[in-house]
Amino acid sequence: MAILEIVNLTKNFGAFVAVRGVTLQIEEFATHAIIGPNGAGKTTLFNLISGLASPTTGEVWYRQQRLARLQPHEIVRAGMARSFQRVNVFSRRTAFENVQVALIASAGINYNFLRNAGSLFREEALELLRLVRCEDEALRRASELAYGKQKQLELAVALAAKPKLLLLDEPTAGMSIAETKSTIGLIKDVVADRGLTLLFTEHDMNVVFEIASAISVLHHGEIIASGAPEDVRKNDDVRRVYLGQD
Amino acid sequence: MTSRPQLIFLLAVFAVLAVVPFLGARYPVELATQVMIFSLFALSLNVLAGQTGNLSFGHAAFLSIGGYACAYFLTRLGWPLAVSMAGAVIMSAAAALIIGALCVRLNAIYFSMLTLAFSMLVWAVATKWRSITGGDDGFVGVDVPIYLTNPYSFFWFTLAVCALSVVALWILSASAMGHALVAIRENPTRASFLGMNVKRMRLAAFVIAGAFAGLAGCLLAMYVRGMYPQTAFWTQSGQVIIMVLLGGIHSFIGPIIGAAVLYLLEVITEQYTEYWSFVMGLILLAIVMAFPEGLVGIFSKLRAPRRS
Amino acid sequence: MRAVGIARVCAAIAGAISLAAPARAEDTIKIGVILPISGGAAYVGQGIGDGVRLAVDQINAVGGIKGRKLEILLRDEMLRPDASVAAAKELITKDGVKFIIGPATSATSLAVSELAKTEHIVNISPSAKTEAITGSKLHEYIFQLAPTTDVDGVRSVGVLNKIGAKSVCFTGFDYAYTQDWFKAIKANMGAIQNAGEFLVPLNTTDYSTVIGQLIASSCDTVVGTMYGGGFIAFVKQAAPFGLFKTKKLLWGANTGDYAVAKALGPDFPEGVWAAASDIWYYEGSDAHAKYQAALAQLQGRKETDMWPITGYNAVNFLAAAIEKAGSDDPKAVRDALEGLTIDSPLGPLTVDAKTHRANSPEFYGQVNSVAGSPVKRMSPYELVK
Amino acid sequence: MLANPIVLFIQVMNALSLGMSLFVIAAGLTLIFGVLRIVNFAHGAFYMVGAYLAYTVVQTFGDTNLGFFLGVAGAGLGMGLIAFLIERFLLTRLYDKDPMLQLLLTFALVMILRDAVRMVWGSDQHSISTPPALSGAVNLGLTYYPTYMLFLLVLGPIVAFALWFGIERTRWGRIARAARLDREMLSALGVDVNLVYAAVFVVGSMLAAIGGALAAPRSAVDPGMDALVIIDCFIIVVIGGLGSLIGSFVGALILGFLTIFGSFYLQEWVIVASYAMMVFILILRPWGLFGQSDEVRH
Repeated sequence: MAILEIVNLTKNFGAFVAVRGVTLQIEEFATHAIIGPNGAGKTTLFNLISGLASPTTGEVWYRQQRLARLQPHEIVRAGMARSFQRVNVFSRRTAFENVQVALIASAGINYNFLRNAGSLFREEALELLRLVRCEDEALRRASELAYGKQKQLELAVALAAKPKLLLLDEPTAGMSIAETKSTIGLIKDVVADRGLTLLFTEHDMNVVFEIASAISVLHHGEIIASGAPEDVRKNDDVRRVYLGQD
Repeated sequence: MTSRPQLIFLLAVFAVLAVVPFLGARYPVELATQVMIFSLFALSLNVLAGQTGNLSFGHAAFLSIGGYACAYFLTRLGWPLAVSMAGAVIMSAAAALIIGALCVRLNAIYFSMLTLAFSMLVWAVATKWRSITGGDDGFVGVDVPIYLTNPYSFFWFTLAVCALSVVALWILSASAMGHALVAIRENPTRASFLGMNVKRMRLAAFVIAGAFAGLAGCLLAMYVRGMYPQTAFWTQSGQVIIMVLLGGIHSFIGPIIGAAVLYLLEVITEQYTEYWSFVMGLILLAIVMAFPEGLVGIFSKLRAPRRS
Repeated sequence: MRAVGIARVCAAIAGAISLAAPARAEDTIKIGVILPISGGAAYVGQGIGDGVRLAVDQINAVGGIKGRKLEILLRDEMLRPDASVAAAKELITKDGVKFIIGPATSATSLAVSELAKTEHIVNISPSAKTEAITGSKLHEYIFQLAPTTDVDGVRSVGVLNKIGAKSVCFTGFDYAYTQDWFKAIKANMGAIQNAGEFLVPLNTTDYSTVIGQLIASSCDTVVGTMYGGGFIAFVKQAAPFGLFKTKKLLWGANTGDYAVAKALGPDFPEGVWAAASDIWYYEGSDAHAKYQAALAQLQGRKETDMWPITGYNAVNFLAAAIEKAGSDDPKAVRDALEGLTIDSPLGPLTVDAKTHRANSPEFYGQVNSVAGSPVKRMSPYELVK
Repeated sequence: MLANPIVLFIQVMNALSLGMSLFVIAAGLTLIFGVLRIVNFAHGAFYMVGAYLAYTVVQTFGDTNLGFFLGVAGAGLGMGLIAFLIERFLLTRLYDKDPMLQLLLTFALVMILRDAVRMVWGSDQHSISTPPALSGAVNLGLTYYPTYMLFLLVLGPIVAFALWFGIERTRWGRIARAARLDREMLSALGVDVNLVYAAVFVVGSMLAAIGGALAAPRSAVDPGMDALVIIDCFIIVVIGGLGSLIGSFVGALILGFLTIFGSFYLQEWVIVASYAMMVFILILRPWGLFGQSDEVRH
């Protein structure tokens, strides 16, 4: 059963069409990769799905719920969380505070002005930091962390929203080989443990084929192929426009 | 926003204030009353500036709305003190709800400009709505309850109101909501992807800020025994911005320090030179240039977790 | 300038340290003076302050009052009522001031008067004309020296009749003085037609619309209240439209004074009917000549302005009252002020015991170029008592 | 009364003239904001300093045509020099700091300049006469109209064109536009961005001072003249769109018409109307009529 259904989604920026008539189904519990050369429209597609941008035409359905034109926070409440290509955390806050405030939001108590937040969700936050291997950095400011650590922290922040569907935009971008390797393991574990559906973009083909159970290829804003990794790998169009250029 | 050193500082401030009436002179009592009122005003702005990252250029609007409402309720309607104050707070909160609903949709400078426009509108209405506000002559003569006419009792009353407000705002600042608001200040996009309704949170902060500004306005109207359109003019909003920025937006006590320092400096310089504005400008300039991180930086160190 | 600023700041800090220290030995009589020192009305504050200084210097030169000298404590009202009140509170509670002269404008004067009422401080409002000060807001401790708008109204109608006005239109800043004065004129103008009222917001900078409306109006005389910078702007904008060629003008708000005449120079419209509480070219009495000479020396120019006499009279009323009361107790001084008469440069002045208003005279006349005078001035003029 | 074509014509001319004189000042504010991203609260004070400088020059050279134009030039150059010093010694140290500090700096400048003019020129009212060549009225066929207001009316579009040309058609303008978009990229390309910033700040401030000098023959020169003009300028640049030159041009015209015709129908209530309009436009189009909408909302 599809958890996410994208129907004929189009986004124009003036005359430029960033995403053109994309129709796509993401099966529940799949780990679905969107690949494509730079400028193919991957990030725009992510922004459309997650509510950061609204589509020119087309629709996004999450389970039987229509998402397009909802605000990001409404989409998060529906059960979707995301990370960003460039690290996007609360850089002046400690790693612990980052996860803690995410948990506050997730618990829906962000209007509670009486409950002291000092040690609120302490255990859960530390648990999540442990999960993404940042427990030693809990009390350091996010901006002081190494880039790879920040990306992992952002994963923890996204997971704090207790999503069913997780969107990761280039989860290993900017990481060293070792960090990439460890992140791949981390993502695999998390997805399996928590029963998540994963939709991610990635430029590193090793990562893609390591994780993905399905792949869609985006080129000039259009899906040119979609299916199991082996099928996509063999697809002539994909070879021509994408892999061929590598 | 909150931390143990700041809590100690606040307790010390209130301890010192509690001693002021026993110094045997009345002037320090008057001055302390004035400083407390403006500190409360600055503190209210920081709910917005410090906690959601929106710098309002029109916060004085709520000071004046609270002040006029309080003056009107006490004097024209003859309501009891508690009812009048509650009414004034509700009025300014309601105004903040309406104005805020239109302003929080906007970002950064656009937010600032719309708040500025609204406050000048409030100023213009206060100048023109003679039957309620007294027009440009102002609302002269506020009927303060007889038990508050003595400056010492008014001092204690102001101290009590400010202390309760500080406690309330401290609890807010340390609360789940306070943390969420700080998150919004630092990164609204990320905050919305945590599932927070950023606009509504901002609106909540706007209303809280407006309500406490209204409370400060009510105290001001009672203290001055009048309310005047100039209170809503942009220069008053500018002054409170200076107070808050001078003290630092990243800490709870910053605005209190900023308000006290700026107000006292102004009062003192004014007594010694007719060019007080020049001297104040130079002092402000010196602070901005000599401490590029500002008092902001100095005080935020109090907040940052320390390791010895 | 910077050094002066720093020195002043150091002094200020030293002052702050001594803030809570007990007051110095009382050997002077302190007079709090609250006036506009900054902003567009600073020239008013400057003028009234000069008058206060002159009177205090003269009194101190002959040994003060019963051996006690007068001391002036000047504060800026910033044209803000709340700032005026804060300044007054500081003067009263820190410096132990028992007498306050000022502030200058209606709004600020009303605000400080309210404080004088509760603090039992003698407050003399030297220049504000609004009725409310000694009308609806009258209390035991407030005294108003300037003729109120009701008095002005009667006197102005006298001028209107004299110049043969048949129909008048009104224009001015939208504030209390304008409304009160117009009300008084309308109540007294009898058969003269009211051809309409065209107000502008206080401190407007563009008068084009109202100028057009005045020109189009059927009135033969314009009665107006823009003052200071507003009058200067109005005149310069109205002149090219020929307003002054087609209508007679009667202007309130002390337009017969030196300040605007000096600033406008040849641009001051010929033939405006105006008023002023003092003129430097009055030659009707020796007392005035003496006062004027002393003031000219203080101000450093021959053409003194009208504001000083208000401050000068205020100080002299206060001094006479303290003298008469034999103490500086505010209650005694207040009692002494009621019905008190002093010899002012313009003849005897009396504060009415009931109304707390002084019978201050004013000069009325027509502003014209006068041979030998660098600025236009009222000629002819008369002293209206 | 507006049914009378002559009255209507005069009021339209008044609105255009007022709009154009405000445009000159507001253009400086929008220019500075557009490139430096600074909300310059001291812009009104610069306007006031310009008027005072012009007054001094006119006093020196007399109420002649030459005196007046030297006064306008002197106001521009004098304020330009002051602005240059402010930029070099103060602003430049704050560019990479918190923008709040820049705001505080402009507040400090307001406080300093307010008293500085009193220290130098005293508390008196001052005035500059209309230069002989521009005084009186000219026959426009329908009616006579004051020459000086016609002069302002014509000057506005000339200033607008000059600025447009400078920004769109010169190398400096291209650099300034680029500096607005990406400062780091420009310095990487070897452009002295600091110099561009200084130039923009100086030109913007000169416009304020020239606006003050040009306003002087129609107003008084006094220490309080800065407080309201800055709000007028904010109204203009905000409704036009922050940083947009054409926006300021249109915004100035809108405010001109609103002030003139608003006073006509609403008399003294016009004061409420102009702020209500600013609120209204900002609610409907927060980025202004000609601004870009992308950075308005979150």
